[in-house]
Amino acid sequence: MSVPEIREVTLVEAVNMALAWEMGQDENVVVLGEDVATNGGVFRATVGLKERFGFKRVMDTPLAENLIAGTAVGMATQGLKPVAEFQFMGFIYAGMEQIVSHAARMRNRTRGRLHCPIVYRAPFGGGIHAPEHHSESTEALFAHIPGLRVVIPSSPQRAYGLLLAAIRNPDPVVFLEPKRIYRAVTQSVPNNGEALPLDTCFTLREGDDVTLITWGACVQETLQAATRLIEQGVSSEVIDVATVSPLDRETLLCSVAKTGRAVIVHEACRNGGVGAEIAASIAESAFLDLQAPVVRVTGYDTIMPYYRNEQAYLPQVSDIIEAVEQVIAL
Amino acid sequence: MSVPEIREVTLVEAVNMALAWEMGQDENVVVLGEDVATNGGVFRATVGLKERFGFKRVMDTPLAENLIAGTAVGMATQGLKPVAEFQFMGFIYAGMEQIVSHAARMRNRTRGRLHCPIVYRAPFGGGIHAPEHHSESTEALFAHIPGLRVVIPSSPQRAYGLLLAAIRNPDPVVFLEPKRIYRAVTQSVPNNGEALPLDTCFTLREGDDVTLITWGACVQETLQAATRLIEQGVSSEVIDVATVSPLDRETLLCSVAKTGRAVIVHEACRNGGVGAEIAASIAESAFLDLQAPVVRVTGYDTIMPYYRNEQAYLPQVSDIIEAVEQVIAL
Amino acid sequence: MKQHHDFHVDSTRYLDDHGNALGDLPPQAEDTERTLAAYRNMVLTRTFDAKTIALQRTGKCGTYPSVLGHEVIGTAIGQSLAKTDVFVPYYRDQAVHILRGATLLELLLYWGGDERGSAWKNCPEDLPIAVPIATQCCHAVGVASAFRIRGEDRAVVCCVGDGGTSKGDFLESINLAGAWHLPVVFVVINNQWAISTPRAIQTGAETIAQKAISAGLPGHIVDGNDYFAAVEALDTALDRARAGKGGAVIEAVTYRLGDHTTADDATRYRSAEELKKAWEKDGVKRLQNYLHNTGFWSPNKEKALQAECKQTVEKAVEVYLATDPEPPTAMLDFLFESLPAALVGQRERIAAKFRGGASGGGQ
Amino acid sequence: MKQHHDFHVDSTRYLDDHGNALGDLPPQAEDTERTLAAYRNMVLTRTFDAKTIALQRTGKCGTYPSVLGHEVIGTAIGQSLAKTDVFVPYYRDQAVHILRGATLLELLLYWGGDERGSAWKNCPEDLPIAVPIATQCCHAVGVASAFRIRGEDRAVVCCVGDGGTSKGDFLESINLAGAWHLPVVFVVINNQWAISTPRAIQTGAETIAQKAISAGLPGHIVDGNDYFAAVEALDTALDRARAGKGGAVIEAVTYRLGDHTTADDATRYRSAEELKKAWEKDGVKRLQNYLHNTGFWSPNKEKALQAECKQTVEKAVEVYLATDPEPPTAMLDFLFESLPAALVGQRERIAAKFRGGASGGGQ
Ligand SMILES: Cc1ncc(C[n+]2csc(CCOP(=O)(O)OP(=O)(O)O)c2C)c(N)n1
Ligand SMILES: Cc1ncc(C[n+]2csc(CCOP(=O)(O)OP(=O)(O)O)c2C)c(N)n1
Ligand SMILES: [Mg+2]
Ligand SMILES: [Mg+2]
Repeated sequence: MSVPEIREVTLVEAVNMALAWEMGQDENVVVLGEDVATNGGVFRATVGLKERFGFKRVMDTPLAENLIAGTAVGMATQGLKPVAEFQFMGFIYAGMEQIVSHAARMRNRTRGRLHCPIVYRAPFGGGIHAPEHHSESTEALFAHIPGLRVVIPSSPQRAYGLLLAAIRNPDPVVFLEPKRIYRAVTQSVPNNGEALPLDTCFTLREGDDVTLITWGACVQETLQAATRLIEQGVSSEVIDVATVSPLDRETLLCSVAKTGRAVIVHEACRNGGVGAEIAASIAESAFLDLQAPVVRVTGYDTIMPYYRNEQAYLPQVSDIIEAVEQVIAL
Repeated sequence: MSVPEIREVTLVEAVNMALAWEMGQDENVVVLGEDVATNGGVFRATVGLKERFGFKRVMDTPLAENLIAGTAVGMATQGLKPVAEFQFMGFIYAGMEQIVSHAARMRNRTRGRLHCPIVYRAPFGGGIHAPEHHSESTEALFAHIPGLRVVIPSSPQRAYGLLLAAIRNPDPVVFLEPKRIYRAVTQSVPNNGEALPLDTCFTLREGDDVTLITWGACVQETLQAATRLIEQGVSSEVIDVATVSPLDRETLLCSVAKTGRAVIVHEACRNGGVGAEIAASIAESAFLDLQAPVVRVTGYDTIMPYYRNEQAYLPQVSDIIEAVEQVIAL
Repeated sequence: MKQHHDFHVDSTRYLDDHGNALGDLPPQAEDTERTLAAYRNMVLTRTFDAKTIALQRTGKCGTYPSVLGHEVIGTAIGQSLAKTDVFVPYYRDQAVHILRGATLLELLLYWGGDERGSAWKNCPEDLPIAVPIATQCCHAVGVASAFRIRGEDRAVVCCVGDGGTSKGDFLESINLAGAWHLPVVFVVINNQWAISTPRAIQTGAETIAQKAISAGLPGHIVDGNDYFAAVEALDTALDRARAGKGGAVIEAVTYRLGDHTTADDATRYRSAEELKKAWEKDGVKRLQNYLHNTGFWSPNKEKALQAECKQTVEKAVEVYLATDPEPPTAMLDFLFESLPAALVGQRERIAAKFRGGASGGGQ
Repeated sequence: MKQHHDFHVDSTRYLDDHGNALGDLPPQAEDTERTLAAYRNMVLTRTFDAKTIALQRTGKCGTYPSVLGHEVIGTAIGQSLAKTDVFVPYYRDQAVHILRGATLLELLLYWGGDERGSAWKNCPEDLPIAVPIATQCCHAVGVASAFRIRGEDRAVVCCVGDGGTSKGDFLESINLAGAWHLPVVFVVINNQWAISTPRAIQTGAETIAQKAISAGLPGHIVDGNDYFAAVEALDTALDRARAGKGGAVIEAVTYRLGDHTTADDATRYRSAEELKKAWEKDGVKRLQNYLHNTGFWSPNKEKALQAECKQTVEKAVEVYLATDPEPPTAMLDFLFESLPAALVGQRERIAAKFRGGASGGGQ
C-alpha cells in the first residue's frame, strides 16, 4: 500500500493517518473501542485499520467504557501500546476509575516496574447538533490528575504530530479531538512519522498587545478574532496550549511578559476549567508584568444546551474581541 | 429516645447526629452504601441508624459504587432523599458517570420535572496512614461539574449544620468529610436541627494583612499558622470556603479588598485544584486591590505517597507561614 | 464428590412469521380491543418514525434513532405497564412513550434539540430518555427500591439494548434487583446490533436472558416481534413484581430494521440479505396478518388507520415546527432549584446579550 | 411454543473437614512433593500474617488485611500458575505472591506504606496489589488479550473477592473473556464476607460461580479449604486456557477467619459461633491431618517447619524495620518516565526542603 508523501487532510483524517503510520511501524500498537474495527469508528477515525492490520490489532469491544479503559491498562503492562477510543467524551466517565486509579498510577505504584503507554482518544466539545452528552469538554478533570497527559490538537498537522507523540509516549495520554473541527479545514500533512513535542504550547501568531491563549476548536474563533483585531489596530499573540497537562507555563509567561495582557478562551465551563489554572499561574508568576487582569472567555457554568441553543453557549469571535477590548482599555 | 440538647462531639459524630436528626424528621431521608447499616460505616458515621430507623431506610448495598450512585438517582426521582456513602473518596470514580451525567443533570434535562435531592458523602483527604487510594482530595473534579454542589465541613458544628442543609437541599450535593480531622477536636453542637447556609464562606478569624483561604482538614493548619503569624505581627483573616461550589466569591473578594493579599491553602494537587479557580477569580476581580500575587500552598502535583512519606506531601503550618511571609514582603 | 447446580431460561413464541398461531394462544389474545389498540400504536409509532427521519434529512430535526423493528415489544411494554408503574427507558422506546402519554410534540422537541421534550406532563414519574448506555438500569432499581421502601405495589420496567447488557450498570442493577427482591422487570431489546457491533461480538453467552442467572433472577426469551409472546411475558413478570415476588429479565429478540441513527449508514457493516430476512419477521405486519386472518381487520380499516396516524403525526409536526426555541437564559434556569448567587451574573450576561440581538456566545 | 436452555455449574470436594478422603483423589494427590511444598507455603503465609498483624498493633505497619483462611486456595493458585503466566491479584493474596516470588520484605514494605513494596523483582509481569475492588479484573483480560494477540500459550489468574463480584468490573471482564475466548481464569475468593456485608446481601444468586453463565464461561465451585479440589480445578482451568480453549470462573468457598483488616472489628457484625464453625473447616489444619494420616507428616516435622517459617519471617521483618523510607523526592520520580519540565521546580522544592531538615510539607 503506497502512501503519498504529503496529503491534504482534515483533522480526523490526520488522526487516521497517524494511527496507520504508527501501527505500520510498531506492531505493539493496537486499537480498541466500540465500532472501531468493521465500522472504522463513528467518525471514521479508524477506518481502514482493521483491513490493513487485522482483527487482532483492531478490536471492536463489547459496550463498556470501564472495560475498555481497564483492558488497555492490562494490555499496556504487557508492552502493548493500546489506543483506546471513547466514542464521545461524554461517555468517558464510566472509564474514570480505571484512568485515574490505574493508568495514571501504575508506574508510580510499581516504582517503574510496569507502566501504561496508553492513548485514550475521545472526540470532545459541542456544536455538532448531536443529542445530550455529545458535547462534553471536561478536559479539566483529567488535567487535575497527576500521571496523565492531556493533549488536544487543533489542526490536521498537530493532530498527526501530537497523536504520534502520544502513542510513542511511555505514559498515559488523554487525547481529546475537537470534533466540531474534525472536517472544518484541510491542511497539507506530510505522512513522514514525525511527532511533535508533548511539552510545549504552539504559538500560532505573534503579536505585541495581548496574548490570546486557547486550545481545541476555539483556536478557530480565536484566530478569527485576532485577524479582526488587527483592523482595530490590536496585535494579538495567539497560543494553542495543545498540551493542557503538564502545562508549558514558560511559553505562556514569556508571551505575557511581552504583551502584558492575557485573554484565555475555552469552551468548557469557566468554573474550575483549565483556564483557571492558566489564569492563576499567570497572575501569580507575571504579577508585575500584567497591565490588566487576565480575562477568561468561556462557556457558562451550566450543562451545554441541546442543539437549538448550543450556539448561545459557545464562545463566539465577538466575545473574544469584546474581552480583548476590555483588557486593552485598562 | 431522648437526645441531649447540646453534645460535645467530634466531626464524625456530628455527621451521625445530623443524619439521625433528619431521618427522624423526614421519612424520605434514607441512607445507603457499603457497610453503612449493620456495621454503622467503617468510620462509624452511620452507627445506630439501622437500629433506629430500620433496614428499609438504612441499606447495606452490594459492593458497587456506580450502582450506589445511580440507585440514589432513581430513588431521588421518587421523592426520597438518599444519603449515599462512598467508603472513601478514592472509590468515588466508579460512580462518576452517574453523578456527572445523571444526578447533576436530571433537573435540567427534565426542565424541573424530576430532580435529585441526593447527598453523596465521602471521607476525603490524606494523613491517616491508610493504603493507596485512601487519601484522595479531588474535590476539584466535582466543583467543575455544573449542577453539583460541593460542600466540605471542617468542624463538628459545620459538619452538623452543613449536612442538614445538604440533605434538605433539593439538588445533589457532594459532601466531603475531612477524615484526618474526623476525631481531631470536639465541639459543642446543639442538636436542634438548625442548618447552615450552603452559599457562603465562613470567616473564622478576622484580620487585616492577609486573607488565608482554605477548607477541609487544612483549616486546622491554617488557623495554627494564623496564630503563629500574630506573633510576627501579621494579622490574618481566615476563611473556610466550605461550599466549594457554587463558590461564594463575594466574601473572598470583600476580604481581599480589605487585606490586599491572599494565600490559598489546600491539600489537593495544585494543578487545576479549586485553588486555581479562587486565585483566578481574585486576580481578575480584585486586580487593583492586590498588593501581591495570590499564592497557593498545596500538595504537589503527584500521587499522594503511601504513608511513610505522606507528611512530606501534606501542606504544613510552616509552609503557610512561609507563603504569608512571601506575600507580605511584597 | 461432585454436585450439580442447574439453571435454565425458557423462550416463548406464539405466532409464526406470517401471523399464524403455532398452537394455543395465551389468554391475552382474547382481548381483541387490546390487540387492536396495540396494532394502532405500532402503526402510529412507525408513522411517527418515518416522518421524523424525513425531518432530520431536511435539517429540521437532530440526530434521531429509528424505532423500526421495536414497535411490537415497545407496545407490549406500554400496555402491560399500569399508569402507576414507572417506565425507565433507553433511547429507542418511542412506542412505549406514546402509550405512556408523552406527546408526539414532546418527542419531536427532544430529538429536535429542545430540553422541553422531556417535560412529559402526562407521565411525570417516568424517567427521561437515557443517552449514556445502560445507566438507566441503576435508576430503575432506585425507583423500585423506593416502591419497596414505601410498601407500594407498583413496578418498574427498564429497557436496555443488547449492547447495553455488556455494561456494568445493567449487570450491577440486575444483581441488586435479585439481592433486594425488587419489583423491576428489565427488558433487553436484543435487536442484534449495537451500532456496527453484532450480538455475537457483544458476549459469548448463548442467550442474553441467561445473564439473569448471574443475579438469581428468572430469565425469559420472547420473540420480540410476536405481540402475544411479548404481552404475556410482560403481564406475567409485572404481576409477579407488583405482588412482591421479585424482578425478572426478559430478552426480546428482534431486529433493528433501520440504521442505528440518522448519522449512521448500516450498509457499511451488514448485508442486504440479512436485512431482508429480518423484514420477513416484521412483527407489525405479522400482527396485521393475524388480525386479518382472525377477521378483525380489513384493507379499509388499514387505510383509515394509516390516514389517521398520518394526520396525528402531521399535526404534531406542525406545532413542533412552529415552536420557538427556549430563550437562552433557560440554560441556567433549571440547573438548580433556584439560581445560586454565583450564577446571577452569568444569567444577566446571557439576557443582555440576547436582548442585544446576539445569535450566540459564551461569557 | 416454549424452548428450554439449560445451564449448570458443578462443585467439587475431595477431603472432609478432618482431612479424610471422601472418595478417589485427583491425580494431583500423587505428587507428594508438591503437596508438601503447598503445606509449607500455607504455614509460611500464616506465620507471616500473624507477625504482620503484630507489627501493625505496635505501630510498625499500616492497615493490613489478614490472609487467614485464604492460604489453601492461594497456594493452589500459586502452584498451578506457570512462571510465564501472569497473576493479577486483589489485596488478600499473600499466599500467591510468596509462591510467585514477591519477597516477604516487599510485602512488608507495601503494607508498611512504602511504594517499593510493589517493585517485585522476581515476578515482574504480575500486576501489583489492587486496592479498588474488582478493577483488576479488567487488567486481567487486558493481559490475556495481549497473550492472544501475540499468539502466546500463557494464561492469567485473576483473584477477586465475593464482594468484588457485584462490581461491574468483574462482570464486564468475564463477559469479555467469554466474547474473546481469552486465556484467563477468574478465581472468586468467596470468604462469605465483604467487610461487614455477608454473602447473602451481596447477591441473590444461589452460587457465585453461576455468574460465569452470564458470560458464556464455565463456572466451577470448589471447596477453597480443600487443597486437592483447588489444585485440580486450577490445573484443569489453566491447562484449558493455555491450550486456547478459553477462560473460566472458579468460586473458591472459604471463610475470612480474621477481621477484615487491622482497622476492623468483626465481632461487631458476626457471631462467635459462626467463626468457630468456620475454624472447623480450616484448610491448613485439614491438609496437615491428611499428610499425617497418609504418613507424610509428624509432630517433629511440624515443629521444624514452624521454626523455619518463623525464622524466615523474622529475618524479613528485621530488614524491613531497618529500611529507611524513600527520599521524599521519590514522589515525583516515578510519575512519568522522565520528569516533565512543569514539575522540575516542585522536585527542587522538595529536595531543598528535606535537605533543610523539614519533616513534612507541601508546596
Ligand atoms: C456509555 C455509552 N457509550 C457509548 C455510547 C454511544 N452509543 C450510542 S448507541 C450505542 C449502541 C447501543 O446498542 P444497543 O444497546 O444494542 O441498543 P440499540 O441502539 O441497538 O437499540 C452506542 C455505542 C453511548 N450512548 N453511551
Ligand atoms: C471500589 C472500592 N470500594 C470500596 C472499597 C473498600 N473496601 C475494601 S475491602 C472491601 C470489601 C471487599 O470484600 P470482598 O471482595 O469479599 O473481599 P475480602 O475483603 O472479603 O477478601 C471494601 C468495601 C474498595 N477498596 N474499593
Ligand atoms: Mg442493539
Ligand atoms: Mg469476601
